[in-house]
Amino acid sequence: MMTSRHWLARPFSERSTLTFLAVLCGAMALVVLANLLPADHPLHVSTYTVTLLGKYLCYALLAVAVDLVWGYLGILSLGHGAFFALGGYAMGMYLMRQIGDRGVYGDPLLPDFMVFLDWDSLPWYWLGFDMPGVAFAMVLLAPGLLALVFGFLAFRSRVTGVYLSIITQALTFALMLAFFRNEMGFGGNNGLTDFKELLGFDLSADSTRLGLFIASGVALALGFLLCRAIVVSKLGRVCVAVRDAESRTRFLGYRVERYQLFVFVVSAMLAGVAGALYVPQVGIINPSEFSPLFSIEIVVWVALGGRATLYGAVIGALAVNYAKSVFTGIMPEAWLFALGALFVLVTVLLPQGIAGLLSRRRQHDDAPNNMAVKQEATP
Amino acid sequence: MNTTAWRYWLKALLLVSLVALGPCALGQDNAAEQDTSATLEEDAGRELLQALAEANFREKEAAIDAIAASGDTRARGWLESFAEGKLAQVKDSGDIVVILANRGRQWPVADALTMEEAGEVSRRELDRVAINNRLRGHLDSTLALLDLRVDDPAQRLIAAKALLGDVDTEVVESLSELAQNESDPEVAAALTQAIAIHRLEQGDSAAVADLAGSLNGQVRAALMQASRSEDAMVADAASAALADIEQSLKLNRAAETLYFGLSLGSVLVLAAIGLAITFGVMGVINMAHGELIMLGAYTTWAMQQLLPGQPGLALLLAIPAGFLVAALVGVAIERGVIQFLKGRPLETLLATFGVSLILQQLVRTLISPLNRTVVTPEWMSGSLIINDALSLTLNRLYVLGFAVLVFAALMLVMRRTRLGLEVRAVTQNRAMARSMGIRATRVDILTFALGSGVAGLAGVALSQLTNVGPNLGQNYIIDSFMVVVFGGVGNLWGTLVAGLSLGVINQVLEPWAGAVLAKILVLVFIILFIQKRPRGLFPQKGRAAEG
Amino acid sequence: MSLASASAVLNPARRSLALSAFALSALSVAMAAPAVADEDPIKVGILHSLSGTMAISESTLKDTMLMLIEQQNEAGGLLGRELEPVVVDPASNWPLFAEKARELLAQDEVDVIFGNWTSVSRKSVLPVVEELNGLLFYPVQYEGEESSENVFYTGAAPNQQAIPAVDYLMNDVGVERWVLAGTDYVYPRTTNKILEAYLKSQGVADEDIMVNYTPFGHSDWQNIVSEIKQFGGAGKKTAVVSTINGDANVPFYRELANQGVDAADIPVVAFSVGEQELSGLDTAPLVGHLAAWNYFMSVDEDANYDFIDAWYDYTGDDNAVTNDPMEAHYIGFNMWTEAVRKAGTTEVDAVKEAIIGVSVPNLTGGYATMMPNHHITKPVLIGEIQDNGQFSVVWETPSTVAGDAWSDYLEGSRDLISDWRAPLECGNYNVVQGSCGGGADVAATE
Amino acid sequence: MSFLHGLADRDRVFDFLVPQASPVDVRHGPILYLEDVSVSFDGFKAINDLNLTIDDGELRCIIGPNGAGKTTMMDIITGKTRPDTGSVWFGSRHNLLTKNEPEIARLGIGRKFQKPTVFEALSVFENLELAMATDKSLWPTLVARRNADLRNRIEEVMETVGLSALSRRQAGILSHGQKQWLEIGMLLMQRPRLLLVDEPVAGMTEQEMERTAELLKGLAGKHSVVVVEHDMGFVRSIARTVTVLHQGSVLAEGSMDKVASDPRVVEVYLGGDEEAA
Repeated sequence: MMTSRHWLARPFSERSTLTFLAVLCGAMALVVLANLLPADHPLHVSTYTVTLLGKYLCYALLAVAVDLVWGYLGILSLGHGAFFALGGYAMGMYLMRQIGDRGVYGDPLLPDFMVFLDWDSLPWYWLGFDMPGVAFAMVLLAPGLLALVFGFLAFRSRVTGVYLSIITQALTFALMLAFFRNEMGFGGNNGLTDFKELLGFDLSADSTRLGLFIASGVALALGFLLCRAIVVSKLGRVCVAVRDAESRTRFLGYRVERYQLFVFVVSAMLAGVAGALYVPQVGIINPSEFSPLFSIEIVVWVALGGRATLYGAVIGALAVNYAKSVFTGIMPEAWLFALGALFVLVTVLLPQGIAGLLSRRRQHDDAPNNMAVKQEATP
Repeated sequence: MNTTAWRYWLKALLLVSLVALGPCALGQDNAAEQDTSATLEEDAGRELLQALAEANFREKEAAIDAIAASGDTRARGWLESFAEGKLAQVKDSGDIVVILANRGRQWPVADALTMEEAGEVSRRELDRVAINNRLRGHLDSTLALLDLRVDDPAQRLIAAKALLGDVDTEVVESLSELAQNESDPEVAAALTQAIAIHRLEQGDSAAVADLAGSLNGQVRAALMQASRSEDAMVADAASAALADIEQSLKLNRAAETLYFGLSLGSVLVLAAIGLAITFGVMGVINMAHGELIMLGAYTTWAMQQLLPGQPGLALLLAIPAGFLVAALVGVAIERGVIQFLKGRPLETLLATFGVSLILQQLVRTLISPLNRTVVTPEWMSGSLIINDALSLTLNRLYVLGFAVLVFAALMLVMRRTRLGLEVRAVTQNRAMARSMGIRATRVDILTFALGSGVAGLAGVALSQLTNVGPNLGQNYIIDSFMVVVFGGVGNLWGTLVAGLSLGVINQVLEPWAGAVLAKILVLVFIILFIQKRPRGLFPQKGRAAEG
Repeated sequence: MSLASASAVLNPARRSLALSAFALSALSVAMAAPAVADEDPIKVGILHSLSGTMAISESTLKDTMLMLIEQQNEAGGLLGRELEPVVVDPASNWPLFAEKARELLAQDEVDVIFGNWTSVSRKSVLPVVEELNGLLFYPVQYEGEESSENVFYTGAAPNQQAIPAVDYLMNDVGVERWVLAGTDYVYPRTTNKILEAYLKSQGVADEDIMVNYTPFGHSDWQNIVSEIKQFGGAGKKTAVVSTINGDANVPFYRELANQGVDAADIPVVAFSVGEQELSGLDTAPLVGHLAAWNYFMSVDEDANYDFIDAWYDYTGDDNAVTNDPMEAHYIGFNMWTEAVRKAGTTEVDAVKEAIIGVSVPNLTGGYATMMPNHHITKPVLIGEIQDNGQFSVVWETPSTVAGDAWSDYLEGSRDLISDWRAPLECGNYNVVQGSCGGGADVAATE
Repeated sequence: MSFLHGLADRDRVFDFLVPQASPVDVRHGPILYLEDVSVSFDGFKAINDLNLTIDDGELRCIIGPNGAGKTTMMDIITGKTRPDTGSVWFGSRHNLLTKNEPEIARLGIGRKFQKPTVFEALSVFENLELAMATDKSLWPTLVARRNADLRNRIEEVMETVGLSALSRRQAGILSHGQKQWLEIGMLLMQRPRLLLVDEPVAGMTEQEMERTAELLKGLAGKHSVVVVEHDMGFVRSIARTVTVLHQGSVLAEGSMDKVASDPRVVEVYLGGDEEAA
């Protein structure tokens, strides 16, 4: 048992976590080195690929966040895209303010979309986003607060199972509609785009892209460690207890709603960080990230990778997105067939996902895997 | 000015000829008997048509009047073809033809003078006789003037109403004459109103008396215009009449909003009720539900392709066909996917999400990524007119009725049949039901088929309201889930009440908040409502529900 | 992070994790495979959604491009080289558009891209095309307010569609009261902004303008149509200017027809409804409603009939329709080939320079010329819907109109012009201040 | 991480119910006191004017036919169901009707469910660990370490319920009887003043039943125990006082022999075809 150390240090005594970190760091180092090779070298990895991988890493962090609430707490959130997008918008607003007077209208204060829609001043909620400190805090706070309020209401009233899933979906759907509205002042359907620089670094420079890739990797590693630390603590075991027998846990004297709220908020903030790192790499944030289908897709990554393992979520996110990138290029008309079939086959044939396939034998304290216990979703 | 004067005379001539020829001169009913006396010389007809074809838009009105005034029995046919944009001139010969079908490269035509089929002509050889809205309006009132003299009072009424707001000085006198001789009181009233509008326009404040209390849009428009008049007497009289009308309009508008709400609600109920069965009864979260709806809609399209020219029959046949197609696909989904996921309800969500992607792309690949045209049959087009201010759109009225029927049928199935009993038994306690000899697997298949089939029915109905395309299902899946959850999972009544009330709430909010905000507010309302009642409007009761 | 201890346990790494590591590195190697630079074919990137919500509109544009490329190859290719289409699917996902544009330019090294439909997808692709110095031909009518060195706008700017249409309604139909109804996104917003300013400059009062926005895919139009009816019942001739997008149109027109709003009472003039949208509709009840485009399939010209026949042959469907964005691609493609011939190379900078001033025939019997602001000249046609899903032209501009990148009716862009020729070489030159870069320091001084 | 600390602090501010802080006051006799409690579901009176008193240290058996309201009564005591009328006191200080489940649990009322409910994905050790009476608020749980105290206590309890050899076994793969014992073990870890035990021997073998009887008898005295059971033989083997519930209220109360000879009880058990399911 490794519960003697500081709670944040506990994951370091787990072999699987260390292996994961080593693999992640190793692969990233390889990519970075390969990118630094001269462009005509056969092993050169183009910046395009690096950015693409950076995007995958953001998705992987997002998947880890979803796995934390779904795999360990049993809350199937169909609205995690909302937290991801809120983090992304916070970052996008900062990047927008950084454009300054380099927009097409040259307005030093207002973003272009506000100029041509005749806004005469910056809405109050845009204030402060020119300061990186404020903006980065909002990356955590915006999704965190939303999760806090929403979770407080939902968990207090013991909304569970399918009901919770559906109202998380309603949440992200409502936000999507709201952000589509141009009156909201977030650029409507077009969202925020045409970013120039981040913390003074030119976003189109190769070195910045490499930096963002590394930052995404580091964020993934840290996020993974934080989740791991939570999962292996007694709190993590309470979560599993809540997942498998919620009312039993309550009768043991745990205030289940607080545990749910805590983990939900942490997960939302991680998703926000993922969104914030995602935006400068893809160059746009718009309301389609709030789309319920995107949130479902995230859940599918986790299911495909294997729930309640955390690293399974990472594998799932990387695998699906890589497949998507490849298929949309080589079989543009038919890739949805492949993707759809993949989801069906994995769910039916691989209930434990890829991770389950990789290691059939698992120590129970490493990853509680008995998911079929809780039947609460069949009311 | 010159042309206006000319038009004036032509119109006068037309009216004189109408009066002279008596009530049936140009009326289509009796036209054939009179053909010897009313058919022009070949050349004259040709000239009239060519004048029409070669005139520019401003000159065409005169050409129309000339044709109408010619007294030729074919005039109405020509003008109607013209109104439909089917009149064309062959480039080389200058012949005027009627286009019979205008798809593809070669178009079949008929000679406009003889109405004999004249074979196919390349579309490159044809110059269409162009028409625009102004001409169409002019044609309408010209034809309406003709129609005022037919025998059928219903047709006369339509014609009289069409004249509201379209009366001008040239015709007013003869109209007054017609109104006095009119035997049907409704037609007479409509004519009086039409004339009163004209009088009001001329500044006659006494005309207001003839218009007071009418809910007709044209009347109101005329009054509003008059209320802005510089003549204080006219303005005051019109304003007073308007205030009265506004009062009764309010009531009508409230009724209209309620109808809109119920109609939207019925769509939601239809879309959700199948889900209420598969999701509520079986606990399967079927993300492909939307695609089953889509299949129902495509079935309607396919039926209409199979039975060209009979959209109504095709639609009726599509009801069983849509049910079957969706039910069969549903069975395939149940056997192929869902049966392996017993006891893992949340995972059915993932697998069926995959299924929905496949079905969507299948339709895109096999049929087309483009929307398909589903024709609304004649008997479903237009409105049921309650009064001048309140009319219920027929297609939505049918859908509303259909939703009620489907719901009633489902309740019957669940309450009165063996299947319903077994379904309820399996829902309550699977193991117990099985031990009592109920074949749970069979019940599962039948339940899923039933739920899917109902989704197909929803698709048939939706094909009359919205796009039939690969994205059809996606637009309804989230709403459907909201309705089911709001109503309370596993409760069909809940779904009905939830769907209708969400529809009404949405429509009441919409004029006030706008479409987007209304939708957002409804979603927020659902989220908050679920906090208050975590198991929906009508929660399942008892120990079984506690889980 | 203690990496030392991490490496210490690397040896007995568990199989599962080793595999996941393999996955990540295999992934990077797979993507690293450099595209072999083949001198031979000229690569034409096609960036249109083939799945997702936009597939409905965009997939025909992909086919149009494939047809044009096929025709060009049959005619001997370009510069003696074969054209090779590179099709990717950005799946109606806006960030994916940027990624796929990058893939086309950086990996596949295409010489030109034809693509995009929605404004947001263009905005998403724009920084990538500029950064990697690519060429993008954008074929759809749009809101203007943009001029990029690397983008050629072959669709209509607002002054090539919206304003002439309103002029027609005002002068020829006598409309006095206006409903501006649109989907809530940037194109309708901007267009309506411009139209509002324009209408007011023509003396239309505030209370005679009603603006309404609906979400994408809006399907329940009962209330709005009823409001329009009420608004139109005020005794003044009323028209609806519709910038309603795509899927929302079918239920909108259905509701119009069923509530008995016909074109003679309240005509609707649409900027986003073309032959393709109508093909999903029973148009009989819609006869007489209008659309403003730069091309209609029904245009009586031999060039047009040739194009339509080729399209029939290509699709194998004599009921297939053509539409305005297809014509825009036709023009754009011909302009590009012409410019390549003129420049003697597909090299981007040379083509960019050569293409300004290039004139090619359009399908409506005239010529389209590439202007220095990267917009083209177009005739404006107003058509009325016929019962066969086609439009009949009721009005057209006497001559072609050059596209304005910056609207004269918007506060921020009134003083801006775009000219990509030397010496200006600027997309947003402020003529008042005499400087490039927008220069709207109005807000700063306020 | 300051945010997390913030959360934890909030948690502590509201957490005024640490078990030791407010002991159960039993100086005035009964530890559990139900008076005039009624609750109905959809017009069906599940509990009807129920009066029940449990003394400190008592072992009480409650029997009654299906639908008599036994489980509902448990639900009311533990805060899962709120009665329509009546009052429920724990000792003379704590009004249970104002508290939610975790609060009631922390006061020292433990409950074993009818269906054995253990955390199947966790090991026996972990199941017991979670049940341990300790600070169960958020932050302490996150940073909690396994100290010797905890281990000793868990080993002690595992000894008591006979699961020592299975410490690391996943609870999901235990036999039915083992799960029942584990659940009782979890109750013991809570150090409750009052144990509510719902059908502890359902599905047990004769041998297991005997063991369970021993266990429960051993608990009485130190704890107050309320056992709901169907198995008359088992009830007879452990009970001192038996309460018979019928249609939501007390039908009879007294020693086993006394109630068994009560004609009303016999009527309910033998001729009870009018009972609501």
